[in-house]
Amino acid sequence: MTPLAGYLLVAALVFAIGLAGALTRRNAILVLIGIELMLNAANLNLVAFWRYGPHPELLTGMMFAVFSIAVAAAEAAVGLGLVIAIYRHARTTDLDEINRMKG
Amino acid sequence: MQEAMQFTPYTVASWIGRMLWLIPALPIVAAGLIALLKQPKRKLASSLAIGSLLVSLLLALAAFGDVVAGWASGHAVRETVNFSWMHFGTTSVDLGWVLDPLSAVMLVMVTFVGLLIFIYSVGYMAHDENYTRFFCFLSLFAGAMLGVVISNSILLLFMCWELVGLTSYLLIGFWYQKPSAAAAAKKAFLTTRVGDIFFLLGIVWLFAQTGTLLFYNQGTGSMEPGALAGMLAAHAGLGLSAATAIGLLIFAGAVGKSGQLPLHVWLPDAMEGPTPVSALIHAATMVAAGVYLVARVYPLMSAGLQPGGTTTSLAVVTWVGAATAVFAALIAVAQNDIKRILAYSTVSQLGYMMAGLGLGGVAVGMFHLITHAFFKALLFMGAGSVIHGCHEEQDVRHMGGLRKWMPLTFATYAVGMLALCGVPIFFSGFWSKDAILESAHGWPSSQVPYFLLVFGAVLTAFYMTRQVSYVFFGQYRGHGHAHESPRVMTMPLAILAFFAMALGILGTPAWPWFRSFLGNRQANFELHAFAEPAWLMLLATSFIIVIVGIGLGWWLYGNKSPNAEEPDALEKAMPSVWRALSNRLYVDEFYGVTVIAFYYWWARVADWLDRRVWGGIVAAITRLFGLLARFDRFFDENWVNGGFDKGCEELAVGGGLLARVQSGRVQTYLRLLALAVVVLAAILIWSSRG
Amino acid sequence: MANQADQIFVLLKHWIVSIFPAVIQPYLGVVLSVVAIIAVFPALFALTTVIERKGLGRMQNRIGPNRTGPYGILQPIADGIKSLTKEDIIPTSADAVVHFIAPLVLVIAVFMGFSVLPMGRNMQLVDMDAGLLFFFAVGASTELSIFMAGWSSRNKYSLLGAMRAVAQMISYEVPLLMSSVAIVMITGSLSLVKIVDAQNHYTWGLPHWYIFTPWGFAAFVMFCIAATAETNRSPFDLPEGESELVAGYFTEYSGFKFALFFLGEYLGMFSISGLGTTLFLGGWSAPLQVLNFVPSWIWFFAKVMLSIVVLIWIRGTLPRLRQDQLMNFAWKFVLPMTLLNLFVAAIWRFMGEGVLRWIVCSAILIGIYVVVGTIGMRRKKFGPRTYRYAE
Amino acid sequence: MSVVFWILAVITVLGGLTAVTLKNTVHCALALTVAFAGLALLFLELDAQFAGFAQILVYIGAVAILVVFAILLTRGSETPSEGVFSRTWFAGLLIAAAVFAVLAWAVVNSSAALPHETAAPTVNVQQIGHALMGRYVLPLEIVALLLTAAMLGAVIVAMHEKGEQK
Repeated sequence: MTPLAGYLLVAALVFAIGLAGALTRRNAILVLIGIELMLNAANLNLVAFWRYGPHPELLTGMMFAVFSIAVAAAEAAVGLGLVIAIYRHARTTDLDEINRMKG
Repeated sequence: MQEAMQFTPYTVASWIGRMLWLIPALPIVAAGLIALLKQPKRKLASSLAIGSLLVSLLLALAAFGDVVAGWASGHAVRETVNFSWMHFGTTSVDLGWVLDPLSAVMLVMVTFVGLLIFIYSVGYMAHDENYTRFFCFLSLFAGAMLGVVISNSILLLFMCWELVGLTSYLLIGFWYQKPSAAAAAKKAFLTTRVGDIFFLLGIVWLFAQTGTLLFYNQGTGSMEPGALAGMLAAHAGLGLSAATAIGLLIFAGAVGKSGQLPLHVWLPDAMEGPTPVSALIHAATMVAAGVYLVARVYPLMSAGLQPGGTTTSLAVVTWVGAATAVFAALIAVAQNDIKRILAYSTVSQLGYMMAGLGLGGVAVGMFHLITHAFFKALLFMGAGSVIHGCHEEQDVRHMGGLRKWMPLTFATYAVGMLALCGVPIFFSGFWSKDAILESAHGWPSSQVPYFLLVFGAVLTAFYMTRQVSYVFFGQYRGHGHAHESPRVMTMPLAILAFFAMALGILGTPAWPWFRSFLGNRQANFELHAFAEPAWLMLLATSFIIVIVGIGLGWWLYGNKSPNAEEPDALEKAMPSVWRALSNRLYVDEFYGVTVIAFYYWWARVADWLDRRVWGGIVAAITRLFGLLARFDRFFDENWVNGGFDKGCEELAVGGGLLARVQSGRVQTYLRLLALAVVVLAAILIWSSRG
Repeated sequence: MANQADQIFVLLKHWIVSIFPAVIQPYLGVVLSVVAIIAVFPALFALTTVIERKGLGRMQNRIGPNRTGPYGILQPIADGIKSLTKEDIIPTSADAVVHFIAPLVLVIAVFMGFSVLPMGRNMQLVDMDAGLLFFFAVGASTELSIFMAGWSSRNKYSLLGAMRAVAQMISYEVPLLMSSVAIVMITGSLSLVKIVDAQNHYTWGLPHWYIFTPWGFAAFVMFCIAATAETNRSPFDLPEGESELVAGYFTEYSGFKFALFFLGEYLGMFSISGLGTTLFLGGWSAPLQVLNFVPSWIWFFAKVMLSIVVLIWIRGTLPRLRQDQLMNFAWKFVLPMTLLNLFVAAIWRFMGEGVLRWIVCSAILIGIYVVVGTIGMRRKKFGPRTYRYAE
Repeated sequence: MSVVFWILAVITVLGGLTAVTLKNTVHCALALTVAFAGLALLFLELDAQFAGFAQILVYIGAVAILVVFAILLTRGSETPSEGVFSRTWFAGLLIAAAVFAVLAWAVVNSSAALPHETAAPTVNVQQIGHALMGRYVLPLEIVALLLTAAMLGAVIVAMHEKGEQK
């Protein structure tokens, strides 16, 4: 097994774990955590491809990873802000409860 | 004037040549900034405009100095900076700017007069709530005008030209609450458009003929011998060469802009705008743009000009100019609105410039342009201050005796008036007009223009005397209490007055500095030019002119101070003429019954066509479709709908099923998403393997 | 000779390493350096505690510790023994695991920070290409440990303290970073070693430290403020404001773990001052060319200790802020100013050599500061304090 | 495949697993940071120093803290009476497993096509900076814009509406 394959497998596993978390947890914050994990898995893929890809000197994958980290930060900030707002409104972060558009 | 020593061409752009674009750019930027300002920020707005124009003035002076230096060291300075704006296939649309004596002189004039008028309007507009807007427009205008001046590409010139037209429209209609102002603005815009159409045609034709839009471009420009020869050779029908035809087309644009016959009608109405506008745009600079344009394309106009001869286009220019000069002067005699009088006098003076261009070449016309710019701006601003002093009264019959109330205005106004009348020796107007008359006298093909212009000069002296005596002599017939204007308004007047007198120095026959400067010849001082009989004769004639004109005017109006209601002296003398004149020789009415009536008629025809012919056809078709539709409806109701209803029921059921999925649970969606991903990926891999 | 004195530790290390077989030499080198760091800074910590306590004592008209040993210089040893022998209490309701991990995380994270600091010519554990970034990265991870400590000990004071600390550290990390970015912009490198080398020049015997440039000075001021807040030192010591919440996030700790927190805090001070020294005060370079014969590491530590003393002085002098004041100060003043400073640094960078850039940059900075200062004064109605006595 | 890689991989995966399985939300957050740290180290293992440090700085320094803040602000820390897993947890688990299966399948299948051990690319921060200011300047600007927008958005969303009590 080539190193790249190893990294890809790890990434896939982390992604799946994140997805599982996002799918199975009640708490919205936990869902966000799952999403963060998925994002990180993607980053790992990017960096791994950069490292073992044909043109590492072009830095493409690395740049993608860096940018996606930045975007992830934004995403986390907004998402958590939303969670807090929702909590303030519905007094819960349980996704099974929060299923109405109106309120 | 001795033979010109050969001037070596000098085309390398110096730093100022390269930075020339700044001169128009600054006011335009200022305009943009001012446009962003809030209304209350008056001081900032005016200081922005004035500051930018001041810088432009300094730059313009630098450019002027540069040119003069080059000229003094025996160079025919023509610094051009050209660049390609865009490419269509192989042809490229070039823009650029040029710095040569012509543009340099014009730059200095525009920036200087403009600056003074800006300062003046600080006082004049002080009580207007749209102060900032006014200055925005003003500096936009200044920028556009300067753009016209420096542009080396006829396209760029046209752009700025149109921009100038726009600002003129905006400024004439500045008090758009007044219907008359709005109407005047529209009139000005449309009338000038007529000319601009021809101008545009000319541009296109020029481009087609020469393949370049640039005036000067190291020998390949359209104003340079190669292209000119080509255009001379090309025939345009009616026995005209392409050069002539194009020249005439472009001249039509100039006619529109500088209010020559027959497109002069907008200029007097343009006086609806604030007085500084009238002074800046409709006396000093914009209307001069037409003249400047002709001067700019003079090589084209004079293409194939033999010494002692003339060309068709120049002849046309001359005749139009001369005719306008007399025509407008005649009308001016019988006007009562102080600004209208000046407006018509402007028209006639523009006629002089045109004639000057046609007769004596660039230098003659331009010299009158410059001097006129100064003293006419002076007159207008004087008029403005008078109006200001008489509480917005514009009718000369309700003024009078103001020389006691506003001495400073009176003094400066008098200077302007004398300059306009061309009182010999001391006033710049004399020298410039004199030069025109001189060249008219020496015109080979006909003497008529000469006599026309002389007559015009007499009239000029006459109506100016009339106006001045109406306004400043006799008793005050207005309402309220006249008062002198603030310092910020009178100061520019004084400065302008000084120049109105002093500028003449540059153009005396003894020391024809201006002429030689524009003509790239040495200017050398020889007194004996004064002794030449021809010139003495001219001096005598202009003396006679002035004396006759002023004398008549004084005899009719001087110190009589008729009260407002009593009819005009001239009216009493010859009522029919008076009526004709006071109705502006019925030009507007003439247009009314010809052009506009025709349009109305045509519109009515079109309307009739619409109603009857097309309308009928449409109606028929409609009826036909109506029939079809009725059948269609029948078909729908009985067969189609049934099927649709069934289908809809099915859809409703299906929608109900799908709606279950839309549970509002985020995780459900996420799950479906993931599922879709799985399926998709599976398919992909499968296909890639199989 | 001077050179040897300068390089003495490096030579020593090489000598020790050379004894051992080649296989383990690189690892051994690292281990030695790590050991050195782990040995030196706690010792420094002990020294500092004495300085601080005695200094504060003097400032408060007390004598300070004076029983153990001459002038009480042995006090830290006594303290150490005490804290080691004390009972290690874990509240029953506490979250035992996290409660245990927290101090370790803190100390480890702080120690990692030292690994990129050049403490003398050729005296750094690793010359990392992204050293500064590394430093901030590990610095950022201390916040987590503090949170862990506060949250795990199920005590509202601890939790409040932790929240305060975290909020404050996050808020002040931004200006801290920004003010250092100016340096990075000028040096064109994130490597601390390169940054020091860039400052290790002299004109007329005076050093090219960044603090001696307009933007550098402004950045230094901002850096000091942010650093003080970052280490939870007075006047930014709300997280452990004794008067408000007993001892902040480590209220529930005792014995050795408490000592660890204490250590962590002081190590944080050291590392931050070390960074400040490296970035602005020319690291290990001598303040005057003539003083170059003094070993570089002495200079480094002298500068660090100096800034520590300044911190102590500040602590003894300034009153404590209020939480909202703290936050407003961070976001509405310090951050904008650092951003402005970045701008100025950029100007400096692109104006090239010459006197002009000095004038321009200082003009901009001074102008802005004056304007902001006056406006703030007017808004806040600051001014000379008026004392009212009972008649 | 070096030993380091395996260790880090195990750390990361375990961290992730615990992050999504633990009952106590704060523990989840802390486990998450472990996973983040593992990933960062993996980046370093991949010679992506910059990305690794950025990862630590952003995720451990900011995101994790944000998460715990959110947890404390929403009283998420006390475990709810009805379990922490949603009613449909089993389906979710299945789908996640399926996703992993597909991905892994893809990786393994294409394993032959993947490149083998290559020389570590020597990339220093300067190059990254040049790349950021050169080829990637537009994305950089856009990200800057995004971050600003996100900051404002987060502030506005989390802000108390006026008049709302408490």
